[in-house]
Amino acid sequence: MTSQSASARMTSRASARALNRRAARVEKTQLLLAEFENTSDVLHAAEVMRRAGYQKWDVHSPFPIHGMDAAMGLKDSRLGWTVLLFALTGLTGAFVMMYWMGGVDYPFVAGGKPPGALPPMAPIIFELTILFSAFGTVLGMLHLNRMPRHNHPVFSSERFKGASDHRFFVSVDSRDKNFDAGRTRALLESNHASFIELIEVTS
Amino acid sequence: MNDSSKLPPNPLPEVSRRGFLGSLTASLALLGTEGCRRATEKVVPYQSVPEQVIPGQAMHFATVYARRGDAVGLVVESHEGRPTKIEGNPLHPSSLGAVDAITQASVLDLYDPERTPSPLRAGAKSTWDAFAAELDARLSKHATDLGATLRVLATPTNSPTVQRLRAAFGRRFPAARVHTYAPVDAANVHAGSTLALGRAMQPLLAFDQAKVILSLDSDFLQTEPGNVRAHRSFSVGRAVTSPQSSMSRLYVVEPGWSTTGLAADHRLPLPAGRVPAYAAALAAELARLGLPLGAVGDAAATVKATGAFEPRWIQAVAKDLLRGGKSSVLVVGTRQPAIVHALACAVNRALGSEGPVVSYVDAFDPSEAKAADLASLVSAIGAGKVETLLLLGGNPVYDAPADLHVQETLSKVQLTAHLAGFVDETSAGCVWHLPMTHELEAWGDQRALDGTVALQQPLIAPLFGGKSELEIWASLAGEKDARPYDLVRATSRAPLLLESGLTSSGDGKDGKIDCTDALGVHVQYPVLGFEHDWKKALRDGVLAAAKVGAPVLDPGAALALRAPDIAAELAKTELAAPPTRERLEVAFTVDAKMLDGRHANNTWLQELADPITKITWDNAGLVSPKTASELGIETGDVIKLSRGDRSVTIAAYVLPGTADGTVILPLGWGRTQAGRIGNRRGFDVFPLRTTDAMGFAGGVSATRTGERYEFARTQQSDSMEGRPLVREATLEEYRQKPHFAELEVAPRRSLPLWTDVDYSKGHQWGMTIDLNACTGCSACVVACQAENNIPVVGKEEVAKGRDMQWLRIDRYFEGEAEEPRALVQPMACVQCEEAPCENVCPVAALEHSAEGLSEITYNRCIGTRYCANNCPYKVRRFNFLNWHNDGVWNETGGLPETLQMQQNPNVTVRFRGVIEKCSYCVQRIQSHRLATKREGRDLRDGDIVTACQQTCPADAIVFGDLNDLGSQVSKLAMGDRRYGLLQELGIKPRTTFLAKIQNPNPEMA
Amino acid sequence: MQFFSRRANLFPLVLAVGGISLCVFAVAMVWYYFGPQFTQVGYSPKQPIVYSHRVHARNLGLDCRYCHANVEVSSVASVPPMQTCMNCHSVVAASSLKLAPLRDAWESGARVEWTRVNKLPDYVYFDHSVHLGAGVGCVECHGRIDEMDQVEQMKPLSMGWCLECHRDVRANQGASRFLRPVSEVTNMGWKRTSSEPLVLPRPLNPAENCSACHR
Amino acid sequence: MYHEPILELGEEPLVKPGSTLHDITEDVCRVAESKMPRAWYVAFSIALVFVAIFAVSVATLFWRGIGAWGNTGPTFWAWDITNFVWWVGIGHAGTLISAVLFIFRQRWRTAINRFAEAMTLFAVLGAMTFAGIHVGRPWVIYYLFPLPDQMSLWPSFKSPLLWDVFAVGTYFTVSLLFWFTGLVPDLATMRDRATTPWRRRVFGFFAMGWRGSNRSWRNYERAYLILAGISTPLVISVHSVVAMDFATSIIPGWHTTIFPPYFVVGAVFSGFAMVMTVLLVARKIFKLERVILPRHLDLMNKVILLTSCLIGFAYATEFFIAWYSGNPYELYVFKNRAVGPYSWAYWTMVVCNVIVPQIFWKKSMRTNVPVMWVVSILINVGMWFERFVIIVTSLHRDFLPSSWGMFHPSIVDIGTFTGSIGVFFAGFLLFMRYLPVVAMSEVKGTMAQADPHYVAHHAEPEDGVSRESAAAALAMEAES
Repeated sequence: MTSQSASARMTSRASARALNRRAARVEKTQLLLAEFENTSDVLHAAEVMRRAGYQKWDVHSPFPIHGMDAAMGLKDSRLGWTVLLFALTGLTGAFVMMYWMGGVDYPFVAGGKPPGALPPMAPIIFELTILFSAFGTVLGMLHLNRMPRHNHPVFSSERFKGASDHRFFVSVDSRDKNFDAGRTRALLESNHASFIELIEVTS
Repeated sequence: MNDSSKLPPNPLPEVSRRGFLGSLTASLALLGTEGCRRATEKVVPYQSVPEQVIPGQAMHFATVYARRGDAVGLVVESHEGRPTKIEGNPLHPSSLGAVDAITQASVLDLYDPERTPSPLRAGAKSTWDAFAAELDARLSKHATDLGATLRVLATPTNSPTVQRLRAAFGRRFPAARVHTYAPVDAANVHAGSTLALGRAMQPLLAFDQAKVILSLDSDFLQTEPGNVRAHRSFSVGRAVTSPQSSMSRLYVVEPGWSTTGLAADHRLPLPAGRVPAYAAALAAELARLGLPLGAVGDAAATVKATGAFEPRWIQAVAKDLLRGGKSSVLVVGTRQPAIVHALACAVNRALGSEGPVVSYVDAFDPSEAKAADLASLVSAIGAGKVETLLLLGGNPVYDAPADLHVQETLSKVQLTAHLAGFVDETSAGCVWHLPMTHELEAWGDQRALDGTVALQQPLIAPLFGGKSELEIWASLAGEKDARPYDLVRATSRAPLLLESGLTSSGDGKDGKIDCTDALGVHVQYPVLGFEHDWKKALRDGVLAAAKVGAPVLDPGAALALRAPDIAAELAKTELAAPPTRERLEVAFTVDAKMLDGRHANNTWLQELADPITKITWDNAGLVSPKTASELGIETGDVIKLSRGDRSVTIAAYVLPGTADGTVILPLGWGRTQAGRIGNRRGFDVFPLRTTDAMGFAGGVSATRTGERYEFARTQQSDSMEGRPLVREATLEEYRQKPHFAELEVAPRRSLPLWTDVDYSKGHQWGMTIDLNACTGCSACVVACQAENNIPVVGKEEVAKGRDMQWLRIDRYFEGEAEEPRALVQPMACVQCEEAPCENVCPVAALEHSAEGLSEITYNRCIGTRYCANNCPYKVRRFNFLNWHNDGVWNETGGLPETLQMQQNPNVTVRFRGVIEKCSYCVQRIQSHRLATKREGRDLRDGDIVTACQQTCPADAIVFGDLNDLGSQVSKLAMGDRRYGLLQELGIKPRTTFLAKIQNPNPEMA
Repeated sequence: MQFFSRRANLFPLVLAVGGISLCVFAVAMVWYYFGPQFTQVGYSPKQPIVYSHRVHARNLGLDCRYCHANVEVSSVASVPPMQTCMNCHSVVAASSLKLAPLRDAWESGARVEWTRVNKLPDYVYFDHSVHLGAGVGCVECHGRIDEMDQVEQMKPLSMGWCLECHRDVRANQGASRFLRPVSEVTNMGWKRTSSEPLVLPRPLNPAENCSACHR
Repeated sequence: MYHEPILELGEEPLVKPGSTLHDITEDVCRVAESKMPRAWYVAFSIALVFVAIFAVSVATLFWRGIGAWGNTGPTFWAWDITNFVWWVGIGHAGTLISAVLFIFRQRWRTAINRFAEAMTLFAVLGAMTFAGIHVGRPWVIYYLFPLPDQMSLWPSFKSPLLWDVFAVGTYFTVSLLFWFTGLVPDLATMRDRATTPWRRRVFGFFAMGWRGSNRSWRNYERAYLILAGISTPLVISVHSVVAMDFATSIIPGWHTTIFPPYFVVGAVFSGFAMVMTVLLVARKIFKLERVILPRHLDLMNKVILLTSCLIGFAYATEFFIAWYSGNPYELYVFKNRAVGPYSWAYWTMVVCNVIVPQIFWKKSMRTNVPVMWVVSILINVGMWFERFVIIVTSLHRDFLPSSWGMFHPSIVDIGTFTGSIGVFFAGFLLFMRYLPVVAMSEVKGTMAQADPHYVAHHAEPEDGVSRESAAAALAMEAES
């Protein structure tokens, strides 16, 4: 009971701190959302933005667009390393567990095989390696994407719903050093943005 | 019927030593739960501990168990006053340490909840006092007519005390008559010896001295009296220790398979009715070959029998018998008519085997049972000459010859009282039913076949308040206040004194007994001496060397052979013609489990597979394949057998090796009043059995009723499929190639994936099973069941293949269907060193102990059954249901509490959903190990004896330490006949088999 | 429009912190409350007759074996028969009220139902005699019985606990902290004085295979 | 980094020509959004009946014990493990279609992988159920897991059965993760289309705030690739381990090195068949002809044909080795399969698994929906009998003829088996009712419009604009 309430208190304090931080960050910022009708336009726009040296911006699409990473100048995903780490944990963990349980803590002879024999461990070592890698992959992905994040400025736009259907968006954060509401809007308009809106992000 | 209210509240004071007190420290179930922590468990101490009792330690007492003119000495294990296990008494001549299946199972009868708790008058609950009163009234009335209308129908007795009391009864009521009847008796034997030797005598055989044995329809190894003793000496005569050793040869001529036939080197399936003809023909041949049979020989030569015999079975056998000379012997079954016994007697006399092999002992019970005796009673009743009839034991209504109509007759008697353990068919027809005590509940004395007298002492006060036959006789003899204990003592005194060459007189009240010795000198024998002998007798179970009617060891000299009488008798016997399709023969066979039906309510015996057919919970009409095809029937067809106006219906079972034209009808089944377990199991064949055909009958017609019947067998397939399972060789082959049993298999090339476990140190338990000794008698199966709390599952579950016996006996047929050979192989867990079962258990419930036991921990088992699949011997059993309230106990509302009292407290009672198997009786290993630790000594070879080994009458099973080179088991396991079944799988079985050796007669080929 | 408030973004944090602490909590609870240390140790039911081991074993200095007579020869130590009590109490404190139930039972022949305190798990076969013979003192498993007015279970009596001793003795033989001279097994207060390993009558190899206890 | 290759010249389209991105969204989401057709309710209520049967059967089983089934000595395993292996086998199609075909860049998988994955989950659930209830004492099944307890005893890692626990457990978990990962973008679509607040909340919750951001897509695609990468060996290992339950034993007919590959192929075979059975019905009921084209079915049938031949080869090999090994016990077991008391089961198996699928050599058969549906059913039957034959006919006559026996199923056997099928379909129908049955984002990725170089100068027609123009555009593209 006690430890439960303790953890509760702890979380509430943590959440408070987190809130303040967020509040500070999103204080009076804006988000420019430009809508495009097809992949080629948004790809082109992305090229332009990159050349214009924007940093805090992103592209939204219902499916991954071929060549977009290059267009945005994104580097390769670092996910692989996380997975490797988890995989090794699973592998060693499985071996250590089985060797300790069967060979050290309570050794016994079954079927004339010596305790702690290696061959029968192979399947479980393999399975646990896979299991841990799988968790590593998903958790790693979520972490790199800062997910889950249920509340995000872009959701304030009604039109943004198209982003999961058949529309394409470019979003620019006002905290980007190159950001200028007017110029950025012009830039995107000149690149076949079919619709542009400015989202006020306030707490 | 099975509620515990029946249990007596407290034991009688004088037997409190073994009294049935609330067993100490036995947890009284869980009496509700106290708090959330754990259930409270009560401990109930004794008021004061009975002398000798050490709670937690078993005690053993010697007693004796009467059995068809023989008596088997027992040592009974008792836990806090509960007899739990029966073993043989090594000091007793009819046991020599072993007992058979039926005796093993008899402990269960003791706890049968359906034994009647009180006397019944006309079916209503009554009391012993009421009966005593009514009986006294009767007796005083009979005092006037000297008992002219008083009759007693008893079973043949072995008890000197009972005899003494019968005599006293005779003196009290001179005009009264005592009739005896038993469905299976020795009448033919005694008639035969009377014919041949002029006295009713019982032959005693020393098979260990015999070289050539010809059994004429005698199942001396299983169903004949003295079977255990015979088993023992037979196995000695067959023992093969080295290629040099010789062994006896056994010829068996019998209508249907018997355990003895199973052990034969040559077996001739012959209708029972043809055996006399065969005996005569053989005698004639022997005479022709120069055996001095005199008149008998001539008579034998002249008798004409229709239908010939295979020449080799006459000539070769005769030659062999002559070659054997003094060590050749003919043994005749009780079923065969007197003349055959007489012939055998004459032949044995001529061969000279009387003395070395055969000796005779006087029949103990002069009024030895005969159907005729019962017939005379029936006619007396019919004539209204009987007013009072006491039936002491027996069950004539069920098992009397059908032509006597006993049931109808009983109603004509004013007062009938039946002393019996259960309200059986006979009790139902009597005015009084009197509950009879179990052998383990009563004082008594029993005489073994060879005359040795053993004391029967109770291990427990009568659970259901019964009285023994002895007590009834006491009251009939006017000694109704005497305690059975004193009566037995009184009887025993004489032989005990005889031992010291004295004859008693006086009662010893003054601390001395006046005696006269052989020379007539008067001496005074101190009671102290008697007390000492008596105590010794109680401890040993036998009255030292005391015998009642000692055997005639040299009959040749002592008893003149009445050859002319035999010849005359032979001349006028007409010999049965071979049976035909229309006129079949039926042979009534003593059942290896039910005997004459008295064990019908015993679940162990019901579930025990028949040694030959492997049928459980049923009997069957056994027919040969040829006869079956002639009659157009197959296994499972219900047939109607008619003889004159009598008929029975029975399900047929086609069994190769049965004599053509004969239907084997096992007795003792189809009871209607045996109890919930025994009722309507199998088929009652007594309705076909009449006074003129007690053994077998011809002229029987068989018709199909069209019904089908399902048998529950523990073995579905009879063939070895050409696999090297039971390995055997003839004595000759063995001498050529002593190691014949080992297979030529390529040496196992195992990759060194792991280093083998080192079993070279400490005790390494192992077992050998000598297939040459094993006869398949199945005593071990029941012993295992009793020792290890193995549940019964019932017919339906056995049929599904869910039988639970840890030890089973596989039986295979070899050779062509006309003359098949049967091979048996006891099979239990062989404790593989590299056990496939252990590898696959996911929860570590199976491990291998440092002493080589393949261990299973029931309470860790989760029941994946993977181990059972992976066991190549299929010896692992699974508790598919809760066998204590499902299966056979489903309708009886669970395993009766009284039966739970039999269970061995040192073995876990397994629960639903777990695997179980043979553990080499690990509880015995443990108790001995602990004992040695306590006493600070080492285990010696022979300290630990497994239940199966202990009871095996043939000494086929040997258990011990393989690392101890001196131990019997390691010698055998290194012997030349040894082989490991399926060891080619690389599993290193610890139990190994010793190959079978047959000793065929080359001339028979 | 937003479906979730901004607070919803704390979800991952809450999940991580809350989830982890919940698991820790659950494990801790099970560890403590499901273990024999909680379920068994300290069990001290009221007995039908108020019998104090303190008085008999300590103050009066009766040896354990006076009442538990068979403990050296049998698997069970066995609760003594009433006869044993009456040996003394027919004269000593013959009229004490406390002993009324005993006397009544003794005279009426009624059975006295003691409540078992030290109980091994089910399906275990344990033998007192060999343990005493090996020099395992009563106190090792029963605690200071001689200081109890009402008997209480002191040790878990669980399989793991048994193995602890068996393994220690197998490894250390005479040096094992669980052993004492056989003469001292019933001496509750005995303390190991010298650091010397005990001289054992014979090398001990306490069983660790299943069938030693489970049959 | 790997991208779905886009439509190449001359390549047949993977969705009905002329469909727009929005059409896909519409077609797929409609299924989960609109009211279910009559057929769904009929099917679901039937399924529920069998769920009830399952419940009753299992209750009986727990009340009386394993004896309520027909299992007996020597067939200590029978339908229970047969069903277990059967369900695991079916469960393999999902991950295989998703992962293996993904690795091999079989883009046609996008139409069916969501189905297959869902099927995997429910099938593996069924398998785990049987693994759980087949033990004699389910209430102590936790002995199987390496948990510390007062017995200080651990499970025995030598037992293939324990390998199974880990293998199947892992397989289920990974499949779940894989399935869910693939679902996230589509959940976002559902969220964005949601009309009622609670749908919004639920879908929104599980969509985890997916915004289709390209920075996320980058990690997402990598994650998906890795999952596919590790799932592929997993699929193979899992059924190999299941096969080892038998292969590592010493029972003739079980102790065979061919088992692992043979079982894996069998799993693929039965899995595809079951996908086919379910898919065809769903395609009809939910009018998914636009995304699930005859071409997809054709390709699946080719896989079925291939695996069928491999299975047939395995059967033949077993017999050859039984003879070639010269092991009398082995040889007997196989003779007994073909001509023994269970030969009817054996030949049913051969006909359903090897003979029948051969009709797929004809293209017309491969695209004939009724035919392939019947065939797929037959294959399910055949594969069930394969497991039955392997387990029961091997056990019922092994080394010692004395312990030979027969197996007869009890009513409870039948109840648990048919009931488990009901549970499977109930779950599956619920999945179709509430979740996108086709991976929209993946399908869209395969469409012409996904290609940035797709005729930029005339943009994708607005919604409602006639589809002909789009078709024309597509045609032009194809010519140039």
